[in-house]
Amino acid sequence: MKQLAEIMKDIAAQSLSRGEVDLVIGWQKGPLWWQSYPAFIEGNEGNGETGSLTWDSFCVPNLSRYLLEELPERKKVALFVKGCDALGFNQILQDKRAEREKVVLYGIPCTGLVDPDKVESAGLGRGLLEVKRDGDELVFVYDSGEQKAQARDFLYDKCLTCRYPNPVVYDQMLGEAAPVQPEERFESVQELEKMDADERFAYWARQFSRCIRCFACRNACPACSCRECIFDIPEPRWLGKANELSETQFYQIIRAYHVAGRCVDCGECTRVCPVNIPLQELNRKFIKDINELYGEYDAGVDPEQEAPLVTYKTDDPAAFTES
Amino acid sequence: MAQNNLLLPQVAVVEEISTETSDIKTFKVASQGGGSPLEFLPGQCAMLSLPPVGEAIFSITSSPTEKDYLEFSIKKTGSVTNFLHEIEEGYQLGVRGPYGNGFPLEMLKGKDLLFIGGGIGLAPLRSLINYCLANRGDYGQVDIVYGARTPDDLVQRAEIFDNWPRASNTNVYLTVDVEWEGWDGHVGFVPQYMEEIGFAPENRIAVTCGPPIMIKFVLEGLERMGFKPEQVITTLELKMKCGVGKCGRCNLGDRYVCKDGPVFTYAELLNLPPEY
Amino acid sequence: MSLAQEQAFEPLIVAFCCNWCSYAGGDLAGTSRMTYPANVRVIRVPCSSRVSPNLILRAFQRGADGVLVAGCHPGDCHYVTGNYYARRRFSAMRRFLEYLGIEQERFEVHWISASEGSKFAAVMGEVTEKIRALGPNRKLRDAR
Amino acid sequence: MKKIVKDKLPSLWEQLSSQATLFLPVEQDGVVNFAPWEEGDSVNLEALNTVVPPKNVVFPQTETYMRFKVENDKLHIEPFEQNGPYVLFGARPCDVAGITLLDKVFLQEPEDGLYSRRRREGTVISVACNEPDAACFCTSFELEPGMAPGADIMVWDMGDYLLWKAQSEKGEKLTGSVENLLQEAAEEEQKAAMELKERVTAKEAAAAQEMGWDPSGVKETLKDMFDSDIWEQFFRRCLGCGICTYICPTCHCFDIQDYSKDQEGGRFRCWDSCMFADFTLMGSGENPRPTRKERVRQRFMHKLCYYPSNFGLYACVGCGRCVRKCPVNLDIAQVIKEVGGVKSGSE
Repeated sequence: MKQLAEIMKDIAAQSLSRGEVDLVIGWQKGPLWWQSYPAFIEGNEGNGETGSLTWDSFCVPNLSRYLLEELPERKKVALFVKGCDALGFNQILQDKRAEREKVVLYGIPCTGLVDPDKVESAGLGRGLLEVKRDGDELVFVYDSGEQKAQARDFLYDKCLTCRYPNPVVYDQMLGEAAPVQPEERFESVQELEKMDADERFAYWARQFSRCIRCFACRNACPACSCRECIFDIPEPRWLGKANELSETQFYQIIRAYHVAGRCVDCGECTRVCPVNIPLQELNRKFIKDINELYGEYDAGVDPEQEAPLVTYKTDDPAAFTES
Repeated sequence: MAQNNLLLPQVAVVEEISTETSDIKTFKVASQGGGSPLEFLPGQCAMLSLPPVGEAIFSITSSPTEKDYLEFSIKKTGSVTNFLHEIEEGYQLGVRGPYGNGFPLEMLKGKDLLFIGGGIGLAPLRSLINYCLANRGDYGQVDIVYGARTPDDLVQRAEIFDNWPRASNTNVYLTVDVEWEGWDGHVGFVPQYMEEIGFAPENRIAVTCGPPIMIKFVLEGLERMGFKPEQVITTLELKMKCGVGKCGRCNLGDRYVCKDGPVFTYAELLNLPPEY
Repeated sequence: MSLAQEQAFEPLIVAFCCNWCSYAGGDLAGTSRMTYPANVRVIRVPCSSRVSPNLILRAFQRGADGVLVAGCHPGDCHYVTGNYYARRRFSAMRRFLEYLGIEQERFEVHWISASEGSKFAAVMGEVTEKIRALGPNRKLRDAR
Repeated sequence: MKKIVKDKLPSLWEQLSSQATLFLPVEQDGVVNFAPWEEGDSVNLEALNTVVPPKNVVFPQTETYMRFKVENDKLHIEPFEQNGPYVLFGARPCDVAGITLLDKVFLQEPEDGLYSRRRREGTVISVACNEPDAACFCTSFELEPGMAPGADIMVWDMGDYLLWKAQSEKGEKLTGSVENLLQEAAEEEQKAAMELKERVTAKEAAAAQEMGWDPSGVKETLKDMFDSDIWEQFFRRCLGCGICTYICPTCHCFDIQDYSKDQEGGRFRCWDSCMFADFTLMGSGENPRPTRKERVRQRFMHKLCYYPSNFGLYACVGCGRCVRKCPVNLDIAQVIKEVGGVKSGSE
């Protein structure tokens, strides 16, 4: 993966120095092993900062979402997109919150990213200096030496079910296509569907009771692109500010509904949730049902296609008895 | 029950509501048993509570010399103020306060005073103007420059047209932003008008309140006229919730506007972040 | 629930009715002197597609035991296509609420035309009885 | 000093919860947070830090303090309080330091009655950290991972038993009430605990040294950095969510709102976040902090410059929560390092 990082640095330096773009969004490495965060490099040749760009198993934040803030002030922006980021980008296009011609996309084939919580739970976090990817393996680097393990055991759950590891949209692809081998993604949804109503309610009530209403799930979502969010509007105040179960249910139901048919299943909501609410399983319920009722649809694959809940057919089926 | 729940309001009654402009009304509020619900200084604020709509903070526009009530001049801008504009006389609401530092009365004593107000910004100034006129001997000349967008947007008409101009050693200069049928007074923005009239800075304190953009130009104008930052006083308006310097909303540098303000000299403001 | 409570339980149903068909259907039921349970609170909306999920959830938060959306039959929308959109959206919503543990019967959608006064009365009666059998809803209610 | 063998902890939970509400670090779906203990809860005393600090015990996320009713055009207002004695067991020394910092805000004049009553009614038992992790940097703020001076009782995990030391009158009283479960600690056991404490502190301090963190001068440096370009490199990646503020032991901003049904309801205060777009948005539509840049700057300036200027201490205890949980790694440790590295005037 080092190699890919070098290509990224070169290409960023080139496009900035040639004046093709006035901003490059990539990732930079923080001081701790799990920290790879969005980096914004601008100016001619990036003021020498392009060398700080990185690509490793922790470059998980979706960069396309930043276009909502950055694009209006820029002539042209380049960014690196993994498969999920590319879907997010297309969704932003479909929602008319970005212009394709103002963006240069460098595609990154992604073999899955590492969940720091899984590393910690396996007891590998203490004294860890660096985690390197070597094919199907991870190399954990400590002062005392190295340790190897199967990468798959440490990937984010969302990566294990990823169906688009390779970007569906790009201007230039960096590297060979990654293998596509997703696990079944609706398993958890199906498990929940098997429960009875009261069990399901108790399950979700327990999850929601942990919600601290930080709005990270909304703010990380590439489909949550409204200029003014309904939850922020003071008048009328739809969402009460008290951390009460009923209000949290309202928040989480409406949040999921607002992205129904537009959720690209990138799983960022689940990743950023500080209290482990399986939010992706809410969004996936909508995806699964829409697929069943109105035909298979993958948000973010084709920005020209209409999202399923903003269109209809006259002979659509209904999930209620029509008479 | 806690004896010192700072956030608990007392019930008060809206005794009188007068319409000032199309979007400003003045509310006279008294305790249930009569009399002012609070003792306060000019420039201080109070939190008005309208369950279930919520609370909002307003500067008290009446003078502390009026002991029977508090007055608030309130413009329709948000949920609480919209609701306030719908209520009728006799309505009961909650009051807590007073909050903030108020105008530095000691510093003003013996000085000539220049008041510069715009629109609803007259509200806090009015409290001080009436206080000074009630204690006329303590202050020198009083000049009041006040303007609004149109003549219909001028508030406290009885005072600006009649009471204040008749007070001893007191001048009132009115202006409106745009030409208006039936208005034969001055037309032009408040800051320019203030400079046109011209005020010497010697032994004078300027007190200003109005929309942020007006304040900006007033401060520049005062500087040109030779006023030092220490001679200029303004009152800030930020979103506030608790009123007691804890909820963090009106934090400005190491100050809290609800507690350490809302009245600041321009000299003090220069040392604070420009986030107002 | 004890028997006494069960007998005392009167469900509260909020029915969002489209102005052009279902609300008119309700009017017809009224002028035709048909009776339907007083448990139903009718809220007139311009179109079934105007009913946002916010309104449905708010009704549950504030004490509804069941919520009903009623609109024109597909093909008869006053705005031509409103109820086609509504059909997709409420289908997704209904399944989603069920996924969260809200019994399906608590959120219903019906197509009732302006001429179907008797259907209006019948639907209101059926919905009320179904909810009565289910018992009070506490699941999304604001308990404060 | 006393000790309690770990086998007796379930009895301790039972006994403590019979005399007061007992807050313990409870694990649910892989998340450890403080919660009122109930039989069957899975208590996790090993987790280094709960996700949400125990500030929600002394300053609940949502706290109704008033009820109102409008009847025949008359407004009735009544104070509302729902509390009573509680024991907070398992707060880490950084968490206790966080509460001490909240005290400065809420107990200064005018004293906040809701808060001060909660503080009076609670007994805080702190558990020392034996193994701080890479995100911990409490020693940078002159705190010790093995010692919480603000706690009523200090406890050290020594493997099979907890060493127990009352540090205040409240602590003595509580110790007396569970005497039946405690034993006297031997001299060498006490010595072992103190050695452990020193070792842990030294280790963390050394790690901080290596990372190059030194906040001591930052409060002065920042005074001239309001207009610095340095904020540019931080704010762009901020998502504008409230994680950092809600999981911070020292953040204390709140909002006040009403809820009602018909003509009755209540008023509550609830946590709010300076990271949110509407935090300073006024009814007029004006917003003195309109973009993420001003908001990010405000958060760090408040912790590292404004609060210290009022109270003499940094509003950060080095617990590392923002380091662990910020989805884009915009944490205070990095900010301290970056602003500390830029001398005033060199921008």
